[in-house]
Amino acid sequence: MASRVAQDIPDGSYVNLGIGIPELIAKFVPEGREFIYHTENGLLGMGPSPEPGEGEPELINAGKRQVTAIPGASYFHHPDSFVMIRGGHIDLCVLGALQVAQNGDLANWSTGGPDAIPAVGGAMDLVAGVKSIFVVTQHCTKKGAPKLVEACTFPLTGPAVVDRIYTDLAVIDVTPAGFQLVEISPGVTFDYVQERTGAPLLPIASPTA
Amino acid sequence: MASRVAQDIPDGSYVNLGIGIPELIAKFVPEGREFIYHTENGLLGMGPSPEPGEGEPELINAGKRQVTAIPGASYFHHPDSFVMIRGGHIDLCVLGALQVAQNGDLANWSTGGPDAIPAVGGAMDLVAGVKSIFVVTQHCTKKGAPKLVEACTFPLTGPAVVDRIYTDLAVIDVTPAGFQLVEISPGVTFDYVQERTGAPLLPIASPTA
Amino acid sequence: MINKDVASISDAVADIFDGATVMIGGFGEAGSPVELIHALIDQGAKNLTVVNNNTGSGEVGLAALIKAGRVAKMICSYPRSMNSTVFPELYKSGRIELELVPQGTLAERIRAGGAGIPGFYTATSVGTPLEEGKERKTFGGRDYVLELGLTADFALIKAHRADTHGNLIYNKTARNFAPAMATAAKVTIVQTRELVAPGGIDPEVVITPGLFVNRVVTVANPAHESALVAAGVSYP
Amino acid sequence: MINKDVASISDAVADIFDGATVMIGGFGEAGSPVELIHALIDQGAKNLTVVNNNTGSGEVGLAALIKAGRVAKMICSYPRSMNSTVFPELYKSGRIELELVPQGTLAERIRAGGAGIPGFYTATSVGTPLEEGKERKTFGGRDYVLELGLTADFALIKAHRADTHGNLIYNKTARNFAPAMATAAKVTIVQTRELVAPGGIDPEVVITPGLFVNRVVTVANPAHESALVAAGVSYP
Repeated sequence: MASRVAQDIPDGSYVNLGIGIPELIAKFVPEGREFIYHTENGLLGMGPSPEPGEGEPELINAGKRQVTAIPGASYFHHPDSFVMIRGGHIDLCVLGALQVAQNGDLANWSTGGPDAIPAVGGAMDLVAGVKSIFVVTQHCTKKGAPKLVEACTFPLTGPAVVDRIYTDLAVIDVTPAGFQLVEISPGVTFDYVQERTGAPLLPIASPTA
Repeated sequence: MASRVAQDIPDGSYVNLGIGIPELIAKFVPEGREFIYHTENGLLGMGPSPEPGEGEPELINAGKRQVTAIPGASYFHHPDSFVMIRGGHIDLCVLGALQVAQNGDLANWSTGGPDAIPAVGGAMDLVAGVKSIFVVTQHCTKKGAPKLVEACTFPLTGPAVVDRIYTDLAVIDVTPAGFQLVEISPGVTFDYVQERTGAPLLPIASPTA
Repeated sequence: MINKDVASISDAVADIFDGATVMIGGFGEAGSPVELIHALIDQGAKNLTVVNNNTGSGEVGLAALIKAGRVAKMICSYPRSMNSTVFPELYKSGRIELELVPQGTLAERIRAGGAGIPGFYTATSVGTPLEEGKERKTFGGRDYVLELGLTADFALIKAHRADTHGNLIYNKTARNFAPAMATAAKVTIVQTRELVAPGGIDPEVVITPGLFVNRVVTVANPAHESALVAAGVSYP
Repeated sequence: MINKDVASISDAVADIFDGATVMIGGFGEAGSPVELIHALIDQGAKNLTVVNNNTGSGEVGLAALIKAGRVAKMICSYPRSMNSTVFPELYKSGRIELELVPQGTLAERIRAGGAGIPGFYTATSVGTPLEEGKERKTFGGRDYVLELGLTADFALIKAHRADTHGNLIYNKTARNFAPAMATAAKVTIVQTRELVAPGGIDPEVVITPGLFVNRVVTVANPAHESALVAAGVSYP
């Protein structure tokens, strides 16, 4: 999924990658393109993980893992970092999800359970401010429940914010008409994906239609 | 007047000096004290004027005159400079005045005339944000009209903002009861000052009263 | 690949359109991007709204742009200077509009515009004529007015050093409004004394990170307004 | 004369009072002023409201302060960590209050507090449970919520180098919340790796100007949380 997402990122994009699968995208920059990675804790121009033993506790990413800085990087404080995010200066953010609704509502910070420790981090800022929001997620939960739904039952991270979803089964756009199938994984059928999706899927238009 | 003001500035103060007479105060730092001067165009730690021929067009003060920077100075951009001013981090500002009212209202940016080009600069920010506001001014206008008045007739820079006034005739505090005479210039009488003041002056309390 | 270097100053300003809002860096002459402004005069765009702290000096730079009749409206804090009659004459004859904004409010409105903040409250201007038309709100017993974020189509700014990613540093008090304007404009155009490869500026000292910058053009020996005025230059 | 150097770390935190609001710099372990926090634990102030992005790790630094029962309320964006059960246990048993704030809103609220801005509007949290209790306002057809400036009695932050005027620079991503917190607290207390005379930091690269700083104490070799946690340290 991570390499598939990377194919859709235009050259020269400023990109914020969420924690988890989204972090892997940095390994798949297509030939001839250059992306600049932003991490909201104060670094633009984030590079790959350091070699073992060469990391620094004061050079970390939003997931609190040690990283490096590329030539042309810059450090800044939190208010300035969120000027970038909330002012619409980051082109693309790739996030994980608990649920995505057919209108683009995203829930990815809390199951709302009475025992859960609520923790939001920068997710609400990212979905409110970044130009395009991609979601990368397994199509269903570990128990088999659809994560793409008619309406989110978990607390929202933001309303109508998701542009495109990449799952293990398909690539799906959020459109005014609902979930639009864009691409299907090899060996998977439309019906197979639809059965595992909690809202109607619009089929891929045939090229000659 | 400028040297008299300097006597009242505590050691270690962060000070913003308005254009004109207030600028002169920097020449009169009392022995054993250290003041740090802020100029709102982006320098904390402003030093004296450069030697002739040694100035730089990109190192100027709010009056657009060339200045220098002391060891321990810092440069910053305009929003950060006004964080200092509007966030209450500057201890003292010394400004000129067109009129000061007995409740501390200050008018110093416009006569309100139909032909005047209105120009406010940072004056309204300074009076709204700096902890103490001192005014340095001639007691009367060139035409002999009082500048210390019951109520300002010119457009306000800020309401109830002035703490103390230094004129060629006296030092006067703005108190809840009105203008309180603090000090009178040598050879000047109370009546002489009162005649040239547009609102009642409270006399200096006798030390044994 | 990312390279924001633009070969010519005329290319850098080519797409500034009639009616555009243009933020121009500088406080007095410090930080004024004189060469970019002159290129804009040559380019011909008119009916501009210009955001700058002042209105220029002499008949060069911003004052020359105003004199050429290209500016319909100025948004500024201090439209007076000791050595320019350009703005006052147009203003008194009603040929240019003025939105007067306190300097700190102007700076904060530009920052807010760049930060996605549509409005904020400030004590500045409360109880003065500049409060007119603004919403008032009380916080903790004190009155504040609502001020709106300010954005622009273009920003023209002057840097001391840039890299090809658009990272910038400035020189002394020439920094002033430029970093905020770079965040608040859709297209930020920079003239720089020096252009270096990525890595040529320490990441710890970058003032404007490259994502706020669209174009960088090198002007190795920029003119200072005061020198041009002293030499009696009137542009063009 | 101006000299903000304080000889001992216990002197630096001596006047932090019961019930104080204390901003503590750091994002995860980067920038966490571990030695100042430990001095605060030794000092004994209780019933504190603490502002930090997180809630600490292991049983050192901020987590140790919480474990010692000194914190009545946390204002933070992400009170979870992979290696600390201190906050979750207190929270689930109702012994600590939590005000959850989105990270960018937290940063901007602190900046606003330091800038004299009592409130600002943001799109963040609109349409989510964290919007509850906030005023909504529409600008340009989009909804925003009103967020309030945040100030504190004290800030505890960690610098890389300081001068005796209080000017500061930081190290890499250890900068994070510290510059804003320094502006928003009545008393800002800094631990620095290195203390130099005025002039020892280039005026162009100062991140926190001295007027925001009250006290500087030198901690030449500060501990990193991760190293303490790996060594099994539990403070005190």
